[in-house]
Amino acid sequence: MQEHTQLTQKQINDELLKDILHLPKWWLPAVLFLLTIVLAGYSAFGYMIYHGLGVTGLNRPVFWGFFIANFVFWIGISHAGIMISAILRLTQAEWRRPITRAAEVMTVFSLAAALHTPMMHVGRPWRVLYWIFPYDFSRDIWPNVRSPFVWDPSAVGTYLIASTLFVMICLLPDLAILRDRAKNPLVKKIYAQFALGFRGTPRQWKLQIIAGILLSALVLPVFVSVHSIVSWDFAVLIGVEGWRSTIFAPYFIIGAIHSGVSAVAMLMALTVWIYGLQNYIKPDHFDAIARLLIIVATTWFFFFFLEWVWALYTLETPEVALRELQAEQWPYGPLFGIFIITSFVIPVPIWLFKRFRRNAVIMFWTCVLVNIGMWLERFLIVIPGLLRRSHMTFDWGSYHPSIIEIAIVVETFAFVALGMLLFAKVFPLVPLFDVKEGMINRHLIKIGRRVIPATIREGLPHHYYKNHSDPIIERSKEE
Amino acid sequence: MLPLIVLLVTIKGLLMALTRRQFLTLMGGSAGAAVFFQACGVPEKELFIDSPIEMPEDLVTGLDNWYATTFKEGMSSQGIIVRIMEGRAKKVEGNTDHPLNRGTHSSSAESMLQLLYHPDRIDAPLLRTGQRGSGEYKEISWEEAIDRLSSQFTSLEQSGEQDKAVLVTDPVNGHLGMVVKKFVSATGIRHMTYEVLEHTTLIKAMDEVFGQDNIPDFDIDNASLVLSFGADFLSTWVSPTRYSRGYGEFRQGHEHRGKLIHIDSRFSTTAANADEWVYVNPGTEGVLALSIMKSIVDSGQVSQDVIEALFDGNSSLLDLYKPELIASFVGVSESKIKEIGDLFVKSEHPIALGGGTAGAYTNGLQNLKAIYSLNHLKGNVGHKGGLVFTPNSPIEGLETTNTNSASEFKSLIDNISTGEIKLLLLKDADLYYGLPDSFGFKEALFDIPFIVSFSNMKDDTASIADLILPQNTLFEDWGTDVPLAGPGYQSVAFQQPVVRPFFESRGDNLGTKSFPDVLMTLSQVLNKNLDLSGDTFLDVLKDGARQLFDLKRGTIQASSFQEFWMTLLARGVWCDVNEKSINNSYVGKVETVPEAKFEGDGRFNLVPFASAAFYDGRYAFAPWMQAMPDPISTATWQTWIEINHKIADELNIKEGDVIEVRSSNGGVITALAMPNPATPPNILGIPVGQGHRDGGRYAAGRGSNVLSILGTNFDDKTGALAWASNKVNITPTGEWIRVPKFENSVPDFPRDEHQQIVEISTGNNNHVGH
Amino acid sequence: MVTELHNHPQWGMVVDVDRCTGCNGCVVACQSENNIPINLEEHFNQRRAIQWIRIERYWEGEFPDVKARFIPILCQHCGNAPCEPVCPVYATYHNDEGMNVQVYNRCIGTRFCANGCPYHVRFFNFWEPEWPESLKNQLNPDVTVRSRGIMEKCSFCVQRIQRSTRESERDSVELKDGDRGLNPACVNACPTNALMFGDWNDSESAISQIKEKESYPGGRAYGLLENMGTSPNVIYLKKVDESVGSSNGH
Amino acid sequence: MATDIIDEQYLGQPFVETENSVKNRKAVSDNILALHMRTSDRFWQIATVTGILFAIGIVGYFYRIFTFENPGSAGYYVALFSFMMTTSAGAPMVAIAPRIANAHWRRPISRIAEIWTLIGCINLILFIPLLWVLPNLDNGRRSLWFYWEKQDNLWIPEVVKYSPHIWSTMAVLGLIVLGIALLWISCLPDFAVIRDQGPDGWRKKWASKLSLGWRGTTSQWNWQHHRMGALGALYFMMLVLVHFFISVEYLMVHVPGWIDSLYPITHAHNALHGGVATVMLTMFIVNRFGPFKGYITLDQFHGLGKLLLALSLLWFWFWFSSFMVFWYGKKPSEQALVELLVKGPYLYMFLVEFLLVFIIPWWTMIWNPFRRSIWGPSIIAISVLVGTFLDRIRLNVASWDVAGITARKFNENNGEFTSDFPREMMLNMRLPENPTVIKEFVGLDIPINAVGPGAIDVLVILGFISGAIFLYMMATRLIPLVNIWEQKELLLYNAEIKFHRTKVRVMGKPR
Repeated sequence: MQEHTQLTQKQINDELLKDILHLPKWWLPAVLFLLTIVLAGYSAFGYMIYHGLGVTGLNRPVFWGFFIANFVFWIGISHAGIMISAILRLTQAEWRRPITRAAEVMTVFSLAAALHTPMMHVGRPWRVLYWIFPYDFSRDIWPNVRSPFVWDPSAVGTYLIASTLFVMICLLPDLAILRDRAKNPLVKKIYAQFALGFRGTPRQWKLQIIAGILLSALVLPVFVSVHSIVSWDFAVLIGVEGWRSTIFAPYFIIGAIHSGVSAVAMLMALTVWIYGLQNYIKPDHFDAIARLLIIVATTWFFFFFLEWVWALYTLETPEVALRELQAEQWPYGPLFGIFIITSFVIPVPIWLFKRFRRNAVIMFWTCVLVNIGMWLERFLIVIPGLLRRSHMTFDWGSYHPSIIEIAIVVETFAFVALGMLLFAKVFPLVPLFDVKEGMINRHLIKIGRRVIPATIREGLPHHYYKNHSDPIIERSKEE
Repeated sequence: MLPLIVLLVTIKGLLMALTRRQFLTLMGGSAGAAVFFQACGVPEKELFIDSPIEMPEDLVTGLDNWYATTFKEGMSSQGIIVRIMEGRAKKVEGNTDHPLNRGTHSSSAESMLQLLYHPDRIDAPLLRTGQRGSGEYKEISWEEAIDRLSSQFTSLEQSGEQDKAVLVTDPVNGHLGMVVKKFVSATGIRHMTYEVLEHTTLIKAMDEVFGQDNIPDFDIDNASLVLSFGADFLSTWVSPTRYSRGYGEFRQGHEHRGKLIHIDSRFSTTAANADEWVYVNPGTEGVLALSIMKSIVDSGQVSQDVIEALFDGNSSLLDLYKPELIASFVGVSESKIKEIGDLFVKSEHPIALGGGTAGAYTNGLQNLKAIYSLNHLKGNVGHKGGLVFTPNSPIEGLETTNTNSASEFKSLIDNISTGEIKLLLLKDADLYYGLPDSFGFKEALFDIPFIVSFSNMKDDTASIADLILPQNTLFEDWGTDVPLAGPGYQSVAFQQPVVRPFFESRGDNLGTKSFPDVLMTLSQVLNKNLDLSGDTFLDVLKDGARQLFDLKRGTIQASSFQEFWMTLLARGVWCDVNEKSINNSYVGKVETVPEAKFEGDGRFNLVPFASAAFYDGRYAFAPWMQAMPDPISTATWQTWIEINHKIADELNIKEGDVIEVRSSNGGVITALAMPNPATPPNILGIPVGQGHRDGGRYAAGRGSNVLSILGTNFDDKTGALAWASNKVNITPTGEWIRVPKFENSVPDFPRDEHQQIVEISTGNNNHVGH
Repeated sequence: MVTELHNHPQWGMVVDVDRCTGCNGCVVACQSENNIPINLEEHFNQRRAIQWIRIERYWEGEFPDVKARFIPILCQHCGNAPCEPVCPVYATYHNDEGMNVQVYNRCIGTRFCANGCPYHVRFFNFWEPEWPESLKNQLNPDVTVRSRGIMEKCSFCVQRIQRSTRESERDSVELKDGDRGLNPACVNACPTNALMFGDWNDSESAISQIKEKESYPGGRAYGLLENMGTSPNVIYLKKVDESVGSSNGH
Repeated sequence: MATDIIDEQYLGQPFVETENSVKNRKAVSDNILALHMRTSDRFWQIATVTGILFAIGIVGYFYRIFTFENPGSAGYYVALFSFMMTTSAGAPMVAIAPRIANAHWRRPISRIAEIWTLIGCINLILFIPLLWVLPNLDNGRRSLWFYWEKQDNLWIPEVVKYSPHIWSTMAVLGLIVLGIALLWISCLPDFAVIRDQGPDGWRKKWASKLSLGWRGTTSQWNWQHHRMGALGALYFMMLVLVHFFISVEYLMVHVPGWIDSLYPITHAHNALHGGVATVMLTMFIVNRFGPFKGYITLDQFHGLGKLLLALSLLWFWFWFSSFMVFWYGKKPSEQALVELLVKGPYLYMFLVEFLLVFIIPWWTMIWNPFRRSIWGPSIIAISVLVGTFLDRIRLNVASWDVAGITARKFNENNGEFTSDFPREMMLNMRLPENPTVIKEFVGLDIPINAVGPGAIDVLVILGFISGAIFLYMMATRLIPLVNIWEQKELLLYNAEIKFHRTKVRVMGKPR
C-alpha cells in the first residue's frame, strides 16, 4: 500500500548513508548541549547519593515519586521498538520497513534511561547488587523471589539483551555495506569487526531472516512480561488504594504501546527533518502509523475508562476519595485534565482526518502531546495513590518534587536524545536491506482497467494456490 | 506479684551483698544500691548466637542493672528504676513498689536522662565575667566559689543584713527540705518557695474545705463518677501519672465503667477523654458548682446534718444559684446542670475535683471551695472511691515547704527595686522565665548586687546570675521524698545516685555537687551549726532511714539496719498502708462566689495551659519532650495558638499563620495559629513552656513565653497569680511558618467517619460474653 | 493466618483504646529504648519524623459537641504482612515468634515495604541520624543505631525479649507472662495500662484471656483495618462511648 | 476507448494481469451453487435429533425460569447463557476482523462465521428471564446512570433508578439485530445469484424476495461494501459493549472475585476465543462432511490456527493478571475464592479448564506440523470450547459458593450468623466489613460440597446447544455456506508472476 517509487539500490545506499561519519554544523553544538544536561543530571545523582534521599521531596507516606513515574514512562517508551519491529514483522505490515531500526534503537536507549532511576533511588545504592544477586551464602539467604522487585531486573534485563541482539542482527547487512563503502582503512576495520563477515551469501541471508523472525517471536513474551511486572510493582500492594487493580497489567502494556508508538512517530518526523529522508518515510507511513495509533489510543482509553468505572462502582470511600483527589484537587486535578486532553481528546480526533494523518508536522506535535499526557498518567498513578487518602486520615500525605529529582528526570530525556544522535552518526537509522527488500516485493496488478499495487506474500505454503484453483479448473473442464 | 518481688529482692539483697559491693566500689562512693532485675555474670551459652537469623540486637551482650530511685515533679513524685549499663544510665521505668505510679512512668521522667547527658550541662562552677546577662562566664574551682559565697554571707552578717539575702527554691521536702530549713534558720536569711504554676490556692482550699494541709489522693480507680472542673489531671495537673493509672481502672478496671464529666473553658486532654465535656464561661466554675449543689440539695437526697454542717442549717444562700437563674451566666443549660446534679447524687462514688484554670481567676479560691464542697454532699472523704488524705510523715520535718504566692514575689521585686535585697540565691526557681514582665523582675534584677544560682543548666535565670554552682541531677544525687499529694497513707521515697556524677572526670574541685552538701559545707565554713546528724547529706539520710527502721512497721521490715537500708534502696520507697489519715470529719462552710475580674478588654480570653511536654517549661531542654506531639494539636517544637476554626476562617487565619497576641498591659508575643474544631469561639489557648531565653541548644530562643504577657491579677484571697484572667487581642503578622507536627499536612482535620480506625462500642453489650 | 508454631511463643499485643488518654508516654519511652534519632523541627516539617509507636488523634464533630479520639498505632506484626513478600532482599520477614522483624544490615531501602503497609508504621531514614556527643551516652547498646537509607519500625522491643529469654534460660526459670523485663518499653511506660503484651500461644496469658473475653460477636476486640486480611498480631479493644449508636460503626 | 487508469506515479512500470476472467467468475459461482444444493441423509438425521433435543430443552427452560430462588441456583443457567454469548456471538468476528484487515484467506469461511449471528435469537430467549433473577432495580443499587453529589467533601455517585441490565438488554438486542443485518447484506449478491441461476423451487422464491432486487450495479456494490464495513465495526463495538455491561452486572453484585476491572476485557477476549473455536469446528465439519472441501483448505485452518494460539496465550495472560492480584493482594474475600478453587471441590474443574483452554493449545499449536494440519486445530477448537464452558461454570457457580462462605452476616439481635447471603448481599451491596464477619473468611473455611447441575440444568444446556446447531443447519439450506461473491472477488486480486527463477503469487491490496 506504499506509494510506489522504485529507487535503484545505489540511490538507496547513497541517500541513506550520506550522513554517516560526516559532521554538519548543528551536530557538535547539539551534542554538547545534551551532554551538559546529562552531566548535570549525573552530578545531581552524585549529590543525592552523597547526602542521602533527604535531598528529594519524598517523605512519609509518599515513599516513591518522580523517579518511579519516570521509570514507568521510559519502560513504556521502550515497548515501541518491539511493537513496531516484531509484531508488525510477524503480521507482515509492509509499511514498517523504513522505521524499524529507529524504533529498535530507541528501545535500547530508553531502557537504559529507565534503569537510571530505580537503581539510584534506593536508600543504599552501594548495596544495590544485593538486590539482584544472591548473597550472604553463609546464611543461605537469597533474594526474595516473591518480590516484584526481583522479577523486575530479570525481565528488564532480558528485554534489554534481547532488543540489543535484535538491533545487532538487523544491522548486519547494513554494516556490511558500510564496511565495503568505507574509504578510511581504520573505519573499514572497525565496521568489518561489527559486520561479522557478512557477505550476503544466500545462506547468510536465510540465517539472518530466520534469526530476525525467531527473535521477534521470542521477544514477544518478554515484551508482555516486562510491563506486566512493572505494573505488579503497584498492583500487588494492598496498602495503596487504587493500585490494587487486576486491569493494571494490560492497562500498562497498552499505555506503553500508546506512548511508544507515538514516540516512534515523533522519531519518524525528526529523521525526515534532520536527515531529509522524504523518499523513504512518506506521508503514507505517517498515515499507517496514525491509523495504528487510533486503534491503540482508543483501546487504551477504554482500559482507562474501565479502571475508573470499577473504582467508582464499588463505592468504597477511600477509592472514591482517591479518584476525587486525582481528578479534582489541586494540583492533580489540572494535571489530570491536561493528561486526558493531551493523551486522547486532542490527538485522536485529529488523526481521524487523512489530511492530518499524512502531515508530518501535525503528527509530530500530536505525538509530543500524547507523550506529555502519558508521562502525567504515570505521575497520576504513582503520587496520588501514595498520598494515602484512605482510612487513616491522620496520615494523609503531600509531595513536592525537589530540584534534584527534576534534574534527574530531565537528564533521562537528554540521555536518550544524545544516544540516538550518536547512534545515527555511525549507523544508518533506516535499514537499507529492509527498504530494498520492500522495493523488490512490490508489484502492480491490473484489475479491469485499474492498476493497483500488490505485494508478494511472504512465507505461504505454495500448495495454497494449487488447492485453491482446483474447483475452478475442474468445473471448466466439465463444460 | 508485689510481695513476691519484695521477697525475691530482699533475699537477693542479702545474697548479692558481696557482688553488689564490688560493683559499687567500682561505681565509687555511694554506699548502697540494689538491683531490680539482677543480671550478673554471662554464661558461655550466651556468648554464641544459636540462630543464624537473630536480629543484630541480640549480638550485643552486656550486663545491665536496674536501680530504684525517685523523681520529684512539683507536688507529686514518681518512683522510678533506672537501667545502668557500663556505668551509664540508659532507660527509665516506673518502680512497681512506688504507691503513686506503681510501675508506670511519665515521659518527663524519661527526659531526665537527657538532662543527665545534656550537651549544654554546666560542668563546673562559673563566675560571671562580662555584663550581667551577657552570658560570659569563667570557670572557677569549688573552693573559690564557696569562698566567694561565704564572703557574701559574712559581709551581710557584719552589716546585720542577713534578711536582705533571699534563698528562692522550688518546693522542697524530705531531708533536702530539712537541710534547707535548718540552713535558713541558722543563717537567718529569708527563704521563699517558687512555682511557676503555683498550687497555693488549691492547698488553701483544701485547708478551708477539709481542714487538711495536703492534697488528697483522688481514688479515681474506684470512683463511679468524676466531675472535674478545669483540672487537666490526665495530662499535667498535680500528679498525672497517678491519676492516669486510676483512670485506666476507672474505665475498664471493673464491671461498671466510670463516667467522667469535664467542665472547662478549654478543650484539654482530659476534656478529650471525658465522656462529656461541658463548656463553662471562664471564671464561673464556682457558680456552676454551687448551682449543681443547689439542684442536689433540692433533690432532697442529702442528709440534714451535712446541710447543717455546710450551711449552718439554711441553704438559702444557694437560692441565688438556682440553675434557671445562672444558666446563661455560666453558659451551661439548665437541664444540663440538673442532669449533672442528678448524676452526682445517684452515683455511688462520685468525686468532684477542681484546679487548673478553675483556680486561676481572681475568685479562684471561692471557685475551688465551692467545687470541693460538693464532695461533702456525698460524704466521700476518706473512703474508697473518694478523697483520701495523707497523714503526716512518720519522720519530723519532711513536709513540703509552702509555696509563696505571686503577690509575695511582686512585693519581693518591689523590695529589690528599692535596693533592699543584697543577695539572691536560686535553686531550680526560674523567676526570670516564670514571672510576667508586668512584675518588672527583668528590670529589677539589675539592682541585686549578687545573684547565685544552683542550676545545672543555664536556665533563663541562671544565665543572669553572677555565680553558678552546678548541682547534681537526680540520677547523681541522694534524697528523700514525702509528696504533698501523697498516696493516702504514710510513705517515704528514697532517691539514690544511680550513676557517678557525669562530670567527676573534672576532678573534685570542678564538676557538679549535691545542693544540700553545698549548703552543709557552706554552713561549716560559716561555722553555723545546723544540728544535723552527720556532716554529709548521706549521713542525714541514713539517720532518717534509721528512724524508719526503728518504727518497726511498714512494707520493709528487717532484722538489721544494714539489711533494712539495702532493701529500702532496692525498693526505693517505704510505706505503711495501714497508717491512714484520721481526721476526715472537718466540713468547711460553703460561701458565695464573687464574680471574676478580668484584665483587659480583648476579644479573647487568654487561657495559658501547662503543655503536656514541658509542664511549666522545666523540660524544654529535652529534645524528646520538644519532639513529643501535643495530644490535642500534635504540634511540636513550637508555640501554637489554639483557636476555633470558624473564628479563624472569619479572621481569615489559617494554620501556621504567625499571630501577634497583645495583652492590655502591652505585653506582646507571637505564635503560630492552629485552628481546631474544639476550641470555644471566645477562647485562645496557648501552651506554657517555650520561649526560653536560654536553657540549652534545644530550648533557647524557641517559640514564645505566654507567661510574659500576663497581667498582675491576683487571687483575692490567696494572692496567687490569676493567670487565666486576661483578655487579649490578636493580629496576624502576615508571616507563615509550617507548624511542625506529626499529623497530616492537608487542610482538613483528620476525621474517622466510618470508624474504621477508632472503632466505637456503645458499652451496652459489654460483658455479655458467652 | 498466623503461622501456628505451638513450640514457639506468638508475641502479640492488646491495645485498649478505651484506656488510652493520648499522653504520648509510650512514644517517648520507645524513643529512649530504641535509639530513635532525635526528631528535629525540620524532620517534622519534611514529614520524615520517626515514631515507631504514634498516637493518632481523630476529630469528631465540632464545638460544642466535639470529641477527640486517640489511638496508639504501632507495627501490627501482621500474620499476613503485606510488607514481607515485597522486600527484594528479605530485609523484613516473619520469624518463628510471630514477629515481623526488620534486618537493618540487609535492607537496601527500596521502600517497597513501606508502600505496602496499610498502617504506615514503617519509617525510612532519609538522613544520617545524629546525636550530640554527650547524649550518645544514653544510647541503648542492645539496639543497633540505624544508618541512613534503611527502613525501621517497631520491633516489639525484640532485644528485651531476647535478653529476658536468655536470662530465664540461664537461671532456668519460667518466663512469666507480663514480666516487666519482657514487655516492650511502651507497655511498661503506659500510665493507664492501655497496652498489654504477651504470648497468644499461651492460653493463660493476659492477652489471650482478654481476647477470649472480648471477641464474642459485638465484643470490643477488633483488628485494625482487618478486612484487608493482614491478620494482625495486635488486637484493639473498642473505645466505649454511650453517645454513639452502633457497636460496629458500619 | 478502454484506457487504463494508472496513477502517474506508476507510469512506465510493468504490471501483470490477474485471473479475473469472465470464464473463471462463472466457473466459481456455478460450482459453489451446485455444491450448495447437495444434502445427504445424515444431514437430515442429525437435524431431527437436534430438533427434538431443542424441543425438550425449551420445556426444561420454562420449568427452570419459574424455579429460580436466588442467583446461586441460577448458576448453571447463567453459565449456559454466557457460554452461548461467548461462542455464537463471538464467531462472526472471524468474518469481520480479517475482512477489515483485508486478509484474503478469510474469504471461503467468512459466511460460515456470519451465519452464527442467527443464534442470537436463542441468546435473547435465554437472557430475558435473567432480568428477574438478577438483583431488582429499586434498592438503591449503583447503576450506569448516576449523578455526583458532594458528601463530607467526597464526591459520591448517587443512584437514579436505572440499572445496567436495561443497558445490557439493549446491547444484547442490538448485537443480534446488527448481526442479522450483517448476514443479510453480505448475502445479497449470493441471493441474487440463486435467484438468477438457481433451479426453480422454494429456494428461488425466497432468494428473490431476500435479494432486495440486487442487480450488481457499481453503486450497489459500493453501498454493500460500505455497509459491510460499517456494520462490521459496529458489531465489534457492540460485542465489547455487551461484555462491558454484563461485567458491570457482575461488579454490581459484590461476589468475591467478581469485582475485577479486567472482566470486560476477559469476557470480550473469551468471546473471540470461543468464536474462533466455534468457526474452526464448523469449518472442520464442513470440510470433512460437507461438500466444500475444495474451498476450505489448509490455509484457512492455518490462519485461524495462528489466531487460536495467540488467543490462548492472551487468555493465560489475562487469567494470570487477575489471579495474580487476587492471590497476592490477599483480600480476604478474594483469597476465599482462590482457596475455594485450589483447595475446594472445584479444584479439578479448575485444573481441567486451565488445561483445556491454555496448556493443551499452547503445547500443541506451537508445533508447526500440528498447527498446519486440518485435524490439529479442530481438536484444539473442541478442547477450547469445553474449557470455555467450564470457565463459565467457574465464574457463575463457584463464585456464588464463595458468596456462600462469606455470607455469614452477623445478626445483632440474636448474636448469630445468618447464611441467606446472596440476596442479603445484593440488597446492601457490600461485603460485610464487620471484623467478626471478616474473621470468618480470614479463617477460610471451604464449603463442604460444590453445587452440581440439576437434571433440569442438563436438559436445558443440551437442548439449547443442540438448538443452536439445529438452527444453523436449517439456515444453511437457504444460505450458501461459501461466499460466492467473495470467492469471485478473490480472482480480482491474485496473479502469478515470474520471480527470478521461480513463480510467486502476488496479492493486490486495494487502498
